[in-house]
Amino acid sequence: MRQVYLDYSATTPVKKEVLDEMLPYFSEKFGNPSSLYDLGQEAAAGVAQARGRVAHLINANTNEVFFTSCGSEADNWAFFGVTDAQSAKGKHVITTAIEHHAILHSGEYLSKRGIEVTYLPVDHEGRVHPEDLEKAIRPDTVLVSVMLVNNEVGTVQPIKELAAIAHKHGITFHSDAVQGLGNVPIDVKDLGVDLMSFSSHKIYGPKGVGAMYMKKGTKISNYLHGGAQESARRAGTENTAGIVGFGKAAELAEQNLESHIKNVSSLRDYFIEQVKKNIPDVIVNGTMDGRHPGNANITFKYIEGESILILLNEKGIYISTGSACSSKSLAPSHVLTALGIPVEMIHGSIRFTVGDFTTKEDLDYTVECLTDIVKHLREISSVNAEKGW
Amino acid sequence: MRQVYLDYSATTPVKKEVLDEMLPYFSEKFGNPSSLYDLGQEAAAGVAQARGRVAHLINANTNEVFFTSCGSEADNWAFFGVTDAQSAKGKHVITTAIEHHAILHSGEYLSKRGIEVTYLPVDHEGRVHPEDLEKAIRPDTVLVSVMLVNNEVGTVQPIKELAAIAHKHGITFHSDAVQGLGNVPIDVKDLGVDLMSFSSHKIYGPKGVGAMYMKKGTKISNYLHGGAQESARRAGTENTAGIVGFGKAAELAEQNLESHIKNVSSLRDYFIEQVKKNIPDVIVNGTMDGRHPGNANITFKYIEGESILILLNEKGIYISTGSACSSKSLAPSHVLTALGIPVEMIHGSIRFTVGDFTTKEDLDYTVECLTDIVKHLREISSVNAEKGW
Amino acid sequence: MAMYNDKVMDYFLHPHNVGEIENADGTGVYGSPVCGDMMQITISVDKDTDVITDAKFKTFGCGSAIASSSMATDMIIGKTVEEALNVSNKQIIEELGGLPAIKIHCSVLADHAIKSAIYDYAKKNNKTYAGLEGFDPDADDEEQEDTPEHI
Amino acid sequence: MAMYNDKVMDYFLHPHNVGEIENADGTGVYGSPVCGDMMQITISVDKDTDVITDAKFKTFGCGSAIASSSMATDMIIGKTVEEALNVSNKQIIEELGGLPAIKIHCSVLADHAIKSAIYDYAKKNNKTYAGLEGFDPDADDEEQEDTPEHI
Ligand SMILES: Cc1ncc(COP(=O)(O)O)c(C=O)c1O
Ligand SMILES: Cc1ncc(COP(=O)(O)O)c(C=O)c1O
Repeated sequence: MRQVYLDYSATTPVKKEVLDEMLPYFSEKFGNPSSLYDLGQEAAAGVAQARGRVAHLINANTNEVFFTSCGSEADNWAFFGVTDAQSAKGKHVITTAIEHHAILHSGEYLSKRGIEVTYLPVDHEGRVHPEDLEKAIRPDTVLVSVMLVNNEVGTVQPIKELAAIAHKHGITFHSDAVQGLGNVPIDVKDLGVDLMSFSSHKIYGPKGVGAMYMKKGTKISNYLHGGAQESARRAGTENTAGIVGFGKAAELAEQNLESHIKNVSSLRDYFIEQVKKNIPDVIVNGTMDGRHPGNANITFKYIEGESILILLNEKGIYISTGSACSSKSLAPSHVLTALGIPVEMIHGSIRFTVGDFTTKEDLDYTVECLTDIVKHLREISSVNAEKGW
Repeated sequence: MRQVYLDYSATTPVKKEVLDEMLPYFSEKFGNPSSLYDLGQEAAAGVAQARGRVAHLINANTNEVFFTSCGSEADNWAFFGVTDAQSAKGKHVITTAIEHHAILHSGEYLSKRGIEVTYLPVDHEGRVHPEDLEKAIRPDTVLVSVMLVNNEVGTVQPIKELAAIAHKHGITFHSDAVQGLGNVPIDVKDLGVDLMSFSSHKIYGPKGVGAMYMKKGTKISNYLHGGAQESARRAGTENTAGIVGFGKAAELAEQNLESHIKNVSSLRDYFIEQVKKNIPDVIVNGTMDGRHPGNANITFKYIEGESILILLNEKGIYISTGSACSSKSLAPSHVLTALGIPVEMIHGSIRFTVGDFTTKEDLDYTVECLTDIVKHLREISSVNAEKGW
Repeated sequence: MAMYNDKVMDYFLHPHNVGEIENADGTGVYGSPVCGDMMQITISVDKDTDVITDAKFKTFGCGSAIASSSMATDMIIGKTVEEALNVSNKQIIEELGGLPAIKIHCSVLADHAIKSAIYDYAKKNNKTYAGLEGFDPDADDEEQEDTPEHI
Repeated sequence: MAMYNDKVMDYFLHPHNVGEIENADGTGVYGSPVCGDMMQITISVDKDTDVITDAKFKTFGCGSAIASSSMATDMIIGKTVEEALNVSNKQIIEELGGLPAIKIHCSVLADHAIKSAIYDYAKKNNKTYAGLEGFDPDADDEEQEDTPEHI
């Protein structure tokens, strides 16, 4: 059966060039990078090269990139590290209602321990308004954290403007760029961020590796304590093969950035067009203006997302949904909720993400299957276009 | 040139069987284990199998094993998670003077934030005395953390006895078993620990994966916040390939445990014997009774460890040293210091760790090189056996 | 789908009794699209014997909602009204061979929907049934006391 | 070894002037095994010209300590005593092409050891040198004002 992967925002396959570079680090160049002998320093060199590549992709200085175990860890680090290091200054953090759970749950944990967290709203297109940030800032605000690209609807936030506002008030600015890396141009110096989170497995690198950009001089405590790895900023024996893979993926992402954006967005646009043409009562969620190039978030009215997901799975098509049914918490997507989308519509929303291995044929096949599936489920459904909700 | 790796406590090469099981998870079974479709559930199944294997190795229930990014993270989790969750009970933690930095630096960080940490001493053989624990316990003690096997001198601590003492007082007991896994039999139920840390890269698995054994009911907060991975106890997209590798390594460790211990310890004993026979003025540090099977920690009097390390490196022999010179902090080994070894002797101490790929020929070659190197450095040295220190 | 067992998948992929009976003797609706699941059931009843001769469903909802609706209609066809009133969600789940724990409280609407349809039938035909005692079709939610926590 | 550059490695692997001059004109010792590095230097001096004709070292210590000891002896042989007194750790490190930052403060003992040896020579021969003014061979440590932080 044909397999069509349309969930590149969830994770990506490791590219062959990436795996090839990783392989020697498992059983040959297996030394501990902290070891002084050649076998260790050879591994350390691999890590150093990877650091350079990631730094180059985001226009950072090499010594401002710190590897972590995932994007979530970097997000946690930003929240816990800044609130700890700047606790004398204040106990207030500002973030948004549409952040990833790695941010939201860090905020929730801290808010039970004396930190106040303000969640900025977004408009119906998914955009944070700079005026809202300006209004939310208090004298005791120590951190503003706004994601670069949203993982569900793909909205790109005006980070440069938001960071400037934070800095005007002397506040540290963090951005979760896990979905942005490799999908939109990132120049940390131009954006003016102090901290930025990344994850390897979203850019055709291996899972289990992330990175934090930390501008020199940023007041932030360590989060993982122990050995002197990562310039004594993040303890734990380095995931050398994983880091090397992330580095290679970053290099490829830099080389391919333009063509990737062009190809992926034109496929995505084609897909949306075909869906609209073939299936009635669909709504595209989030703005199309300044959006993750591969993201299409579509509501299929009168039916429920998990059912769609299962039936597409039967056809070998892999997507994800904002439906409560398919989340472990049974809560519908907080992102779509924040966009003001009615809950009954959220249940029928599907996130498609196009990536580097997607073909037009994949999408034609998907639209064909989707058309049948939506029709079938609408026939079964107790609500429909005539009856309405 | 011959390459002789004698630093298996620093890290181990990934075994072929392990890498073979990992490979499909990079580019084929690359789905996100949180994804409901088959490609995701296939990855989830790999993680589940690995969890079962690690659990089996330590005689835990499968749902009591949680994957982390490294041993250090598990150690941090124990310290931060328990002191947070049990803060209402008290603010006192007991550990030992010979723990890994992942424990010591977590303790240090917490002790600047209102937690009091008591460090139990060890005797000159490297052993913690249960009476000392008994005496150190206070009504506000929330955590006792004692490592199972020391990473420098290999001493095995009487964990069962220590855990029983902690439990008598209703205190949570953690043990860092990073060096113990695969090297000594571990039965978490028999030992009676509540929490135990492990790391994949010490047992011929990949770097960047660790695990925490968490007995059901243990009062401990989460440490990495975000998605619902690891039964909502540890967020971050799973390092699937790494976890699968750890699982396979655990399976092999279980199968090979007896023969591994037998082979490695007999090689280690042979090595110590040969060193003593060929090189005057050497001291073996730590007890030989109840010790990591591969560990030999030897002081070469009148010379300094980094010099030995570099000259052995020139011969393709890889070892580590407790010398201040080769540590980034310039402090001599806190473990050897805690054993009461004079500092000038610590500077000349070398840790050799024998492992599964070590041969008798490797050791003969090492003794031969070592004999020459020690002789040469003693000739250069400003101190010697006649002059004394 | 690793999430559901084969039987659930079969009932979801090939649901029985889909649709709406025209001029049904009883119609029941339970749940709402806002909650994520909504089931409509229509029944035909032999007024003399009180036997349910046909039942059809329409469901907005996830896999378990559709599969359990389908199973429920199968289970009540051929039963008397009083027997049908005794069909519990627990029985439906057991017939399906189990559901993921998280799905049990949320997406199994059938017993309430069946009661509603029978309530409608009873009202139209001026009948009373012990099993309907105290039942309010518009009540928000009934406490599902005996739903097993894990299956 | 990635830690040290080729020149340092060369001086460490093949150290020049190892040993102890019998009946040396001056002997200096600096550091201690407890601190991790200890250097002994012995010199022969032409009493008429004050030229150092030979120098030998013995060092307990890490790679950088041995390499810098070796380099230091090379540098002072052929120099007058006054010139030798001007040899600084900074110059030794520069001659070696640099050392890791962390090694700079701890394992480069040579300038103090040279001064001590010359002090010994001066005392034995009743000589005074401007470069020795205020120098105390038993002082614990001298402030290394002009040591560069990173090389
Ligand atoms: C005793 C001990 N604990 C913890 C660790 C840390 O493990 P990891 O390197 O996986 O973070 C190590 C190894 O470095 C260790 O030897
Ligand atoms: C926006 C965003 N932030 C953070 C994360 C977490 O990254 P990771 O899975 O590497 O922990 C993700 C992906 O899951 C994401 O999409």
